[in-house]
Amino acid sequence: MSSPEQWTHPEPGVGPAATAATPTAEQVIAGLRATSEGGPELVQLLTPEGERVPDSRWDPYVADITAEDLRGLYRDMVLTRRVDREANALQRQGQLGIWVPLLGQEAAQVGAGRALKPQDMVFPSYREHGVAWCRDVHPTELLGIFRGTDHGSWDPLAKRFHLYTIVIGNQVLNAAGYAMGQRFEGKVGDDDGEATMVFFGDGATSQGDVHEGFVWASVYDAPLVFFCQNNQWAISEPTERQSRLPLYQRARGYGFPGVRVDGNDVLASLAVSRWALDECRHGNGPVLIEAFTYRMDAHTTTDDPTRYRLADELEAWKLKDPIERVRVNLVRHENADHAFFDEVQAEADQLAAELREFCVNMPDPPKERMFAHVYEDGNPVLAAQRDAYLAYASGFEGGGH
Amino acid sequence: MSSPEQWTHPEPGVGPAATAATPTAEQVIAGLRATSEGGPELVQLLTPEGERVPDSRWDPYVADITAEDLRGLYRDMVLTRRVDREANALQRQGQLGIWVPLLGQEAAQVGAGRALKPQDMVFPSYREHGVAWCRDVHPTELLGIFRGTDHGSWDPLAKRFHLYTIVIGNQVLNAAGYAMGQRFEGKVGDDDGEATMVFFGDGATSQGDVHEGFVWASVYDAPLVFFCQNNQWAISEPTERQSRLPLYQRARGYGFPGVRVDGNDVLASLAVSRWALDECRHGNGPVLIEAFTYRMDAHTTTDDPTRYRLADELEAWKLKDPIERVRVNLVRHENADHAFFDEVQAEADQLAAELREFCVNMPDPPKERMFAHVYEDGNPVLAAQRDAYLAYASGFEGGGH
Amino acid sequence: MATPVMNQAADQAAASTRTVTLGKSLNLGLRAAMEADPKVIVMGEDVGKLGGVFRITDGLQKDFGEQRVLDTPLAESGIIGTAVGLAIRGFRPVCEIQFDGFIFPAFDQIVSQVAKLHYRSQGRVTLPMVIRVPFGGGIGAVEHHSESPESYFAHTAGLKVVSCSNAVDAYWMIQQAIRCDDPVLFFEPKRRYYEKGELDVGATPDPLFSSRVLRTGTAATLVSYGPSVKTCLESAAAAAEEGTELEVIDLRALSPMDLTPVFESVRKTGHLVVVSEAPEEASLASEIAARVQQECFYSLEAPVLRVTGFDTPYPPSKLEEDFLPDLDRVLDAVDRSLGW
Amino acid sequence: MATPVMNQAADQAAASTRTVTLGKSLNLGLRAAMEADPKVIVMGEDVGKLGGVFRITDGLQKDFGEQRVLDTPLAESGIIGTAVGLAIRGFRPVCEIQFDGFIFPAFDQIVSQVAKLHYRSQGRVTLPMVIRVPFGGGIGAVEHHSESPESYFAHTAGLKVVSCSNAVDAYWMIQQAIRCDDPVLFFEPKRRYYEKGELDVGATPDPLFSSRVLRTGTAATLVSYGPSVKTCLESAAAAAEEGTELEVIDLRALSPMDLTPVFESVRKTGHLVVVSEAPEEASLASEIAARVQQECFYSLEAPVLRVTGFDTPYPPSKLEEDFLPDLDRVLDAVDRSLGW
Ligand SMILES: Cc1ncc(C[n+]2csc(CCOP(=O)(O)OP(=O)(O)O)c2C)c(N)n1
Ligand SMILES: Cc1ncc(C[n+]2csc(CCOP(=O)(O)OP(=O)(O)O)c2C)c(N)n1
Ligand SMILES: [Mg+2]
Ligand SMILES: [Mg+2]
Repeated sequence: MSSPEQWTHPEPGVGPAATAATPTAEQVIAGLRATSEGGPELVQLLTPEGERVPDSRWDPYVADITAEDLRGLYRDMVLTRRVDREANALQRQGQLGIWVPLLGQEAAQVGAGRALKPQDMVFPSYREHGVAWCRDVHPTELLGIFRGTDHGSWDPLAKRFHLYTIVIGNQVLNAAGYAMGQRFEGKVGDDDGEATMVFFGDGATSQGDVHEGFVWASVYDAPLVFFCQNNQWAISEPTERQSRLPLYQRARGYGFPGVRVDGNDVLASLAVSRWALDECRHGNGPVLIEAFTYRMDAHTTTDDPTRYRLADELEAWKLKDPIERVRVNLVRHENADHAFFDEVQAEADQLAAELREFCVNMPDPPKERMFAHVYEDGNPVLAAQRDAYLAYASGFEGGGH
Repeated sequence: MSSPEQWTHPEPGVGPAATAATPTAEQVIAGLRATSEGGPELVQLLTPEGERVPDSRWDPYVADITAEDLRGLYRDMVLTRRVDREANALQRQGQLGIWVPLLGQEAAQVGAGRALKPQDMVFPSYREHGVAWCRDVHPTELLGIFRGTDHGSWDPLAKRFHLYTIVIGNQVLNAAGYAMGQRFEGKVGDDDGEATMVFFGDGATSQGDVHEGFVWASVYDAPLVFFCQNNQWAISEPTERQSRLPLYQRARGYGFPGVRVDGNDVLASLAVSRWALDECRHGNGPVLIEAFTYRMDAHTTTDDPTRYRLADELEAWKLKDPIERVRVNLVRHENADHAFFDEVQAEADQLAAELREFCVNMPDPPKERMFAHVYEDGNPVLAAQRDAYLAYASGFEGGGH
Repeated sequence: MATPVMNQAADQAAASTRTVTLGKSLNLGLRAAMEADPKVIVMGEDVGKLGGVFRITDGLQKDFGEQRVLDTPLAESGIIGTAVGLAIRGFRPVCEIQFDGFIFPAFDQIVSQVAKLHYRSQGRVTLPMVIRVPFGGGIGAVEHHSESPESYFAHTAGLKVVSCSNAVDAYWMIQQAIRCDDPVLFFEPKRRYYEKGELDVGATPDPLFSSRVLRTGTAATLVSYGPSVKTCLESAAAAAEEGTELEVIDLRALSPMDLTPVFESVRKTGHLVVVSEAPEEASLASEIAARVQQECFYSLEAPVLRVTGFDTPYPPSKLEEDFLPDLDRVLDAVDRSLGW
Repeated sequence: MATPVMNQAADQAAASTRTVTLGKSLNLGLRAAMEADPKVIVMGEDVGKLGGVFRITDGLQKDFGEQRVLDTPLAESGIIGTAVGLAIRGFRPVCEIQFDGFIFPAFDQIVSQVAKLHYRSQGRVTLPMVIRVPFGGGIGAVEHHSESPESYFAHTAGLKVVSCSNAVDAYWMIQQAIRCDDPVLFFEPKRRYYEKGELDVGATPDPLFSSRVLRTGTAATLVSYGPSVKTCLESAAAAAEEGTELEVIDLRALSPMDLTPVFESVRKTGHLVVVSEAPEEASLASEIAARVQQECFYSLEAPVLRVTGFDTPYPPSKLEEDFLPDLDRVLDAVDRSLGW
């Protein structure tokens, strides 16, 4: 019957049409592997065991990374994870309404985040706490969304990091438009060119908006890096529910390159992201990156993954932990000592304490916020509604209502 | 610089990333050719000059076609065109509000239409008059839509030919669902299996719904043939505005086959459609067919193509006329004589006269039709609205209002 | 008309009666519908193994299989668009939209196909499909998870729209919606999923498209639907303590609306307050006001007043108590009406 | 308030005055806006070489180039979604939706992003974008080409919605909408594209968000917008011949509405008829009725009556004369109001 290669690389006239009506066991396995394992095309520079594997194509993109830089990436990941765990705990303690953990996706995000240049623009989904970190959005600035005091409190233009987008896929089109604008303004074409990076998940690839983003970006040669974090689950649905093929291959149908990178390998993520951003800033965009990773925690704090996946899977992925492999590498090459690790740990604890402190002291938003900034140029009907309500509500002041 | 092959077949690690910021002339030409010419992968069994070209892969699918069958296909195309031209004229004479011509697309549609088996289901777009013909929807049944008396007057379930769909892309998802149903009911898996065919244009490929249709059909192994008539224009926009690549290659990213067929070659269209439907009815769906053709008339009778395309283009395509090549072939092989052609001509004139007669005598719809069938189970609020209006309107009877 | 099933059930306390939450009641209703008709299928994001994020479809995939309970790809237009095709094929799809704010990617399919296909085909094609939407706020959620989009659908001819407000209705209404040959938007008051009721599965339900007087009164009328019905009942209880008897009507059917009991009530009370979480402008509340002022012009002693969400996007959840109509705002409106 | 610009222009007949159709006037207004601000870009299907199916963008690509007038791929969510990104980048996109019925694929981007981004970002991100929509029936078109979807957008907080009714307003309003820092849905009465007016490009326009009394009268008030305004003016002229003086108000701004002149008028006439092509249920007409009955409770001598499209899908075009409010239906409603 069909080999995995045929199954995952159908071309006209080659191999079977697709899956058979009743697929063979072999086909099923090939299919699952295709969507849920790396395969030969997975870019990896650092193995789960912390070994640096040479790669003639991708090494040049991280040739400048010094031991200090690697320590920096390690620190970014540790702090990101610490923030994530602390926020998760804050939710458990009732300080946040919900939290969206990134546990396991630190390398994908920090690799991408550190590949960005200041002039680049980012459109995140809702789980990009690691990218936020790299864009100097302070972790405390993320809390309002999850505590219910605001819908995003950083300045998206100043940070060049758009607000989190919750409606799956929407931000992909917004990013395509932004990148078109970069091109229209002539900000593309050389080393100092601008690029845009947009983040979305494996599940998101099914949305029409993501497709339209692919169409627009390719037709307008937009300097846009599509960064798909395939964490293998869309809440309870595995990637097979979204695609027969590995997701990076989606790009084939549009005429731009797609690359699959080990999303638990911060060096590989950095290398591939730098390459992709470079292509874009020189005008060769768009590019699709599929960062193959794993969501080691629940979808959100309200999710119960034991209902849909086996504990084994998680255990297997713990062995591929993105932080651990960098630590091993640093230790093995004596590029970091105990003091360094202790320092980072201390810094993480400090940051966590700061986050907690900030969180528990967050004031409730004033009632006026409900009515503020609905319009830029004002709206007399709404203003009347506001005035009436605030006058009414002031009658309750002092007493609870 | 990059060769056309690289440009149109980008794979990870092969060739340039995509188009350059300022594409070279060579790239532009390659790009245009990629989206607007056949290329080596175009399936053609009958040249524009009427010569039958052997093709080891596709010949088996038309091996049973006798001279009589070929005359039948010729007749289908001539009658379809005659209906199209008559309806166009009826619009010019004020008998129809608008008409959507299929001139030039007869072979694509008749080839596909005659590949269908009775048990198959069809979801057309709005230009599929040739497919309608093959599904025994009488041309007079199409008129109501364009005269404004109804939104479709045939029985879509009895004819297994859904209503025309005007909102670009919608029908692709509806078809995917229908095909899923065929599969869920176990009607797929052998020679007598059922399949569904859905028609859409080159422009439609940009719509999110079409993408989602690709996702659903592939994930559910639906017996669905996506039949894209690439007539090279979406009103005034050439196919380059929708895609960098030939459209049949879109299927690559989803893991099912895509084939490009000469849409002006009725034999090739028949062969490829039969193969595709066969794959589907045996459970190997979905399949994408791109029928490469040309809209030889305006988008609709309200369109003015001289504003956006050169007359030369049309002249070039007249030489590739889908009907002419069959006529030449029939004559050359002495498979048809004058009497046959005269007969078909007479039949066409007769059909046109019937269409005209029917059209000019179509009664205006009764006022009640406005309120009928909004709901199956009734709606008392609407019923009251209807009763009040009909009572009011009856006051004007006799006098015009 | 309209005997309150709730009270009936409570009164009987028969063997067939059990205490269930609104969410569980929907689950039982779905199960009953699937047992009754093999053409009923459930589809949506995470409705299978997970049983839906609110567990409304819990256990259904296990018992009915993967071809009747479909974990679909993540795209709402795809869910609704393929459900249309399945319905044409003869299935009765029940689609779950995970949260109110995620129905918009499917808006085109709903407005252009779901609502129009029966009309376009002159009745030859029926679309017996249900679109379930957990809606409304009050659960402390992030953006896009607390919307009240029902007015968009009420404004769309060709759709039917209903909303249950309690556990007992939930059980019957979901089954009635599934049996309806027209497409039905089924709005579920998510913040009431855990409210309990006494369900008697042997009872005879009211017709689906009927409103119901839940409490009689003479001073003023409150009309509402979905999550705000409970708010109105609480307001009426509070008012009663001060000697003001309010009549409370649960609309249940949002399109078409059964306003006859409302007209009757207003003719008696002369005062009407409409309560809904949705923004006010061009809403169902506006429609009720427009129709009541027309039908009861000479009976109204004050204008119809609306207590609704504000014309802002749904606010951060720490402010939702201000956004959502509560007992105080309802009674304030009653006072204003009585004092007009 | 609100000096009628139309009459002003007609009176002056200055050198700068010319006779233009509504469509041409929009074209001139777009051109003026593009000349005034290099950040203004036009995008949509067929807006470039073809100049749009109604030729509203005729000649703009030729003069401003392909980077300011974009023939986009065929997908409305893509058009609006990328326009959002372009607006974030600092452009002022003017998107054309080819026909009313094709705005629905973009509904999600409009409701979830266009309407909310300014609010979500606490005012840090502004979205100065215009979505032009030729709307309404009366042109004998096929399905999906005659819809009146404005109520959906009026119900959506965060959007502004306007509609011009005549050639002179068209020129000013499109420019004002483009200058507005909020997203504006701009509804163009397609069946009035060929109606002419006397345009004085040197005149000073009324503010965008203001309604306008087009004709004064004392017997009853007609309020309308877009294509039905002309119907109302004709109705008023006919009524005047029979001695009944109707006041006619063109709403112009649909959200936020400037109802002050309407309230004033109703206080004077005591009778109000709202005229709109859109289906009635949960519509802008409902909103006007709801607000007027509240504001003018003691002035109304009859309920507010609505003359609208019916709650059916838009019918086959041979029936559209029955669907669309016409002079007779308007005057019938006036009669019913006066005889209440
Ligand atoms: C349009 C839309 N539909 C549904 C949801 C509910 N939802 C939130 S996250 C999610 C799964 C997303 O999966 P994926 O794209 O893989 O991203 P991940 O959460 O795994 O990072 C769903 C269904 C949503 N936010 N938006
Ligand atoms: C959603 C939607 N947007 C816009 C239109 C208006 N429109 C009708 S046909 C058409 C072009 C379609 O091009 P294509 O898909 O290539 O099909 P063709 O007409 O060439 O057969 C457009 C833009 C529409 N019908 N539906
Ligand atoms: Mg995921
Ligand atoms: Mg085309």
